[in-house]
Amino acid sequence: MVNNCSRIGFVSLVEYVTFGAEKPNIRMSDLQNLEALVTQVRRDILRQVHKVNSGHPGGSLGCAEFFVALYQELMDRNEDFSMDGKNEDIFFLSNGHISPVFYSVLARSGYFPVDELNTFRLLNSRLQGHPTTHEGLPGVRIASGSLGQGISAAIGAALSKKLNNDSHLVYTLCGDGELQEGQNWEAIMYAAGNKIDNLVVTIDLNGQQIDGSTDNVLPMGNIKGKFQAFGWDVLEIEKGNDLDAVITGLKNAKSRTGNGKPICILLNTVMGNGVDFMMHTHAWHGKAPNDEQLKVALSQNPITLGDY
Amino acid sequence: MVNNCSRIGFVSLVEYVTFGAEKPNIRMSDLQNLEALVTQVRRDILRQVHKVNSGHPGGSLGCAEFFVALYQELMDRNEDFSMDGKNEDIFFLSNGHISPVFYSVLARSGYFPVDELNTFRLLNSRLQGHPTTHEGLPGVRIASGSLGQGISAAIGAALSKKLNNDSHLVYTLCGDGELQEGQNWEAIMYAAGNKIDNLVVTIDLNGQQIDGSTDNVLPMGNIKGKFQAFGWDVLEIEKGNDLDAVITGLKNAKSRTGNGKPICILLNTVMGNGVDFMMHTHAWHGKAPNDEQLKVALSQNPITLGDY
Amino acid sequence: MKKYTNTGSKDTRSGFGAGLTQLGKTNSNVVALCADLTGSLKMDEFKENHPERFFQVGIAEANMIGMAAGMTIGGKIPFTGTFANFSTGRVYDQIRQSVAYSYKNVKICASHAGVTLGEDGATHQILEDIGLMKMLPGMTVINTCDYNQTKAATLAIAEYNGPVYLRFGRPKVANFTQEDQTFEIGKAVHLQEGNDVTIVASGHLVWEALIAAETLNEQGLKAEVINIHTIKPLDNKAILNSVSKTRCIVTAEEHNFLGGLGESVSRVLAENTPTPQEFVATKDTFGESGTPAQLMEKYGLNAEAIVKAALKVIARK
Amino acid sequence: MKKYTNTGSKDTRSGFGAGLTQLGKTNSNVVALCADLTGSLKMDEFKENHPERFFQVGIAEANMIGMAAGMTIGGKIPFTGTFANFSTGRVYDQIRQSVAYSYKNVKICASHAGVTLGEDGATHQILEDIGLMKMLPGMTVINTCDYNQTKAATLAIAEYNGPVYLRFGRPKVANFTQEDQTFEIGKAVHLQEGNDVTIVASGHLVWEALIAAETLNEQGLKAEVINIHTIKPLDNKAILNSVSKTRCIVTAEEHNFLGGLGESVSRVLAENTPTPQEFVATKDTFGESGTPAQLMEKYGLNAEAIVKAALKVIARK
Ligand SMILES: Cc1ncc(C[n+]2csc(CCOP(=O)(O)OP(=O)(O)O)c2C)c(N)n1
Ligand SMILES: Cc1ncc(C[n+]2csc(CCOP(=O)(O)OP(=O)(O)O)c2C)c(N)n1
Ligand SMILES: [Mg+2]
Ligand SMILES: [Mg+2]
Repeated sequence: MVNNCSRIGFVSLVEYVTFGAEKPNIRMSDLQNLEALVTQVRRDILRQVHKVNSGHPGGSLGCAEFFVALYQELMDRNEDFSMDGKNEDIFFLSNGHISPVFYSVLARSGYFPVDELNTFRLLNSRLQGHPTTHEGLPGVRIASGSLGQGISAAIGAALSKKLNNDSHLVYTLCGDGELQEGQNWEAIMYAAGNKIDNLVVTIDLNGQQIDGSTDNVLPMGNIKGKFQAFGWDVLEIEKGNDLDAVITGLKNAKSRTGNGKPICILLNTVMGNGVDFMMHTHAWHGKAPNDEQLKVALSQNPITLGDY
Repeated sequence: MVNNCSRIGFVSLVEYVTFGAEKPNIRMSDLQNLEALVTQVRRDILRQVHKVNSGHPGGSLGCAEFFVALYQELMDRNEDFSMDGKNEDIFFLSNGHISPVFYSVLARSGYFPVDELNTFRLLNSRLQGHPTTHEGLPGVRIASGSLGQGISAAIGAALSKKLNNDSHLVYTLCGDGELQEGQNWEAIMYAAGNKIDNLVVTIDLNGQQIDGSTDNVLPMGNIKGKFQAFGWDVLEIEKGNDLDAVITGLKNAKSRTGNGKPICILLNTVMGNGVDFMMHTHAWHGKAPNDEQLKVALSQNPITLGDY
Repeated sequence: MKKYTNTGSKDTRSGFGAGLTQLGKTNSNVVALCADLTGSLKMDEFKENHPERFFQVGIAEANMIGMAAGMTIGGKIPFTGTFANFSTGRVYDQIRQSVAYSYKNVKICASHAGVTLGEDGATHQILEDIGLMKMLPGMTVINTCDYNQTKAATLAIAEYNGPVYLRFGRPKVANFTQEDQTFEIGKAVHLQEGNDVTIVASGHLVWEALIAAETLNEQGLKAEVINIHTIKPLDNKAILNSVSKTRCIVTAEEHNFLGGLGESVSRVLAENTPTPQEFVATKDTFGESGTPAQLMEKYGLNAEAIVKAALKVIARK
Repeated sequence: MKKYTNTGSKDTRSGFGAGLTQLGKTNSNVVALCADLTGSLKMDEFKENHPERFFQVGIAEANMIGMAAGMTIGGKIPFTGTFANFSTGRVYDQIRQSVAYSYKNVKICASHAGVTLGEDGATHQILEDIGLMKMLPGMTVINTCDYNQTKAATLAIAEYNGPVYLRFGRPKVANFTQEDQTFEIGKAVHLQEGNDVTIVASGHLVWEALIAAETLNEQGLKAEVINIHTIKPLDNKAILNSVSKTRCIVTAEEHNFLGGLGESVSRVLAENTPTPQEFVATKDTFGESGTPAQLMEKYGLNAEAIVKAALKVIARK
């Protein structure tokens, strides 16, 4: 078991890149390395979507810090990557379109060879456009892509944990636009009514969706108020692209589990974060950079642990 | 146009019963007659479900006052029962299972012969188990029965009215258990975000659903807070089985339309109201009384305008 | 002809309830979820025996399916229960992504299928659920014919690893299959042997097919009656073997003739050995309120309709 | 053989967009609803021209369908737009009750159908939508083959009073039908006459069928090619007339072979004149990420696959 107390020691950049899937559960050991990993993840995202000229960089870039913090600092994960869902924290990506960031962090954490990022969205790849268990990619628990289904699955997994007397947690990430899907509110009502308190749902509050800002598409009003009215314990991470703030916020959330309420984190992120021309706009929700744009984007994220 | 200002004058009980469908838009003229109508509606409900030994008396009985108030006092309805949805208030029953109260009040308001209540749930009837347009029953705007779809349809109709420069209102009734369906929350979010302010949604807050009380089945928490957090103007009718209170509450709701917010009425009712052994329990949600029970139930509701 | 005896009419949903009760005792991984229809689904006993393994999700079928999918992670075997319409059409995309494509070990158990749901009418009477579920890759689709078979199927699907749709009904119907049968997924059951016509029936139509076969027998015609409890994977071999003798076929199902068992059979025949076929099924109409018997008659879903179809298809050879 | 020329590849969804733009100008009752996919559905122009008649509903497809149904009350003709999966499977019960059973004049317009959606992968590539929609009583189901036909169909369905499912796709494909054609709902279009085999194709497979017919022609085989743009109501007569000449048939669709056009044709044949049939369709599998062309090839959905099927079915006569 790798957890926050007994984590694997420092992994040199060279080793890190070299070991790939052979290395069990790679953990970076200090914030500086984690910051480098965040930039590397951004590079991975950009290069994945650029190569196949498709995929979703915007939301992915905004969530780089979240994924790094979650997989490197928060989650207790089985060292052997066993996928039975027992005796470890597990994560569901509800907004499956941000697969590039998910794949990058899974690979960089040792779930599969980093090289395999090269196959993103290609025919016969395990790295499908949206994450799936269908092709057997380690680290993925369920298919997502059609929005709105992740919280329900997470509740189910959380209940399984309770039945199994497994005290680990279930984490989920949802888009803010995604919250317009009614199934979420069924799940949100259920989780509060049934005290699912081993569940931490994070909302990627980037204020953007495909057709524009959430305010323009469908004004969602006070999201915090909504979760609270539905009986959740809500906390906000104001700086969702500040790694330190994200780690602190996630730890805070974790400490509030087990108290009879499901936990919601409102994670304020910037869509397209880290690439100036992609930031603060929905334009890059699902559009890949061309060669020139990629060059500029990578140059804005020069720190690297080594590209695949 | 029949509206509250120029309503048809007093209709004697005898006339009322006799005229049936020939009589345009029957309106009772004073509270005493309306009270009698409420009891008659209860009798109609009980006799409908008893005859075919199926149907939903519980929710129906609890909403007798609401339907009488709505159709007799609130709605501006076309005199000729034209069903094009233009230039009149219209109503959607989202919780279609309480068709017995809907049918009774439609018939007693002149939409179709009162006698036709005899055909409730029989083969080839226009009075299907759940209301439908499929058999052409006047007064029904859309099919319901599968829960959770009524508010969406009502929003659509409300938007049509705005496009048609038709200043009339759209009313809907939903069950409280029904609010567990996610589609409602999609609609609730949409209506607030798009300022659908010619819409009045009433929730039948009887605290019961099929498997038990809403608290036992799926605790719904603070429903008022939820609607408010979703940006609605919410008002409560504490005594949902007091005709006067219901009329006052509905008029209050009506007066609050046109102000940029959709209106929600939380109508506190008693399931099975008016029949002592059916009250305050989910047991009669979808169960018909036997001969003996019918007799007792009717004896508790002796005032009548004349049974069909 | 073999004789089949109705040992006492029972509803198939009670067979499901009995099976689930038994599973509760024998398989501690089995969990049950219900969307505010516990009594109708006959899940009360499981609920009482194992409150910690029973999950009341309220009127939220989409969430129920997603939860069930999630519960498989960690090793549970979830059985979801609601009416057939709300088990399929209401949650098609959720089943598609979270259950079928994700290949989760969820058992979607659906009562009140078809017009025999009765008085509630068309909004509740789904006649498309077999078609809906059969189109999903990896899904097993079962429609049982009586109490005993439904109970056996309930036990069998718990042993099978993969998504299953189990369809049963509301009314009391003849209980005529063996009490302690083993249910073999995907293996058609021959109820009568015959050379003149094949009758392939599922669900409530199986008993009607047996009655029809008797009537035909009185007219000197031998019908081969096959209980095709599993619509997917379909027992193509049983069907093809039978029509190689009879050279004509009637399919009988409580379902729209579009998209269901009938069309699956047509496809198998067209691919292998084109054969005259008649369809006992609803003919692309919604149902309506009425008693189960009235509706079976009005919509041509009984022994009489099967006899008529058989005579017609025999004449078409 | 008739010659068909690709006048410049275009996506069928742009044909929809162009039709909708035109309707915006000619029919003031037409309103459009979209669930956060305005650009993908090519609804931007309608939105810009008629902001008051364009309704952005956000990511809430169920609400969109219900709203559309409600808008018909008061005389509007709503066109809803989202991907095919979210237009059908996601909202089946809503379409069933609020649109089909209620017989509302709603036009459900669905883009990105089938595997040619491409890189997004299986969760978005519905291969069951034709089956889903064809099982609904009263629903008209259309799957157009190119830009021009899609535009014409868009105009035609506005004139027709009743629920319609209009399916089209994402990639650029040959645009070869006439520019200002009239679209007749339910009337199959003969593209080639022939005696050796009937090829009934819809959607993106029609152009492939024409290429296949040329290849067959080179081998001395005359294929009759029918563009069956309307899957429901199906033009049974056109199919039966053709097979009475050719005595064998290939159906070609970008859809699961279970439940779609192919099985509808099998049923019509089984009811009337049993005929050997081969299926060009996906064989009960989910799709995956890839380019449209790669996927058409991998899943056997191109001219080559049609030729192979035709040769096989001719041999089976
Ligand atoms: C059920 C469903 N409807 C529509 C879509 C198409 N879609 C994919 S992403 C997206 C926008 C999601 O917005 P948000 O959750 O805010 O994610 P972000 O754009 O911020 O990454 C939409 C509409 C989908 N995938 N699933
Ligand atoms: C989508 C859907 N799921 C389940 C049902 C079955 N059902 C009918 S009424 C009902 C309970 C509704 O509760 P509520 O809205 O509170 O109505 P009440 O019992 O108070 O009349 C249920 C679960 C249904 N009709 N539709
Ligand atoms: Mg967003
Ligand atoms: Mg209630």
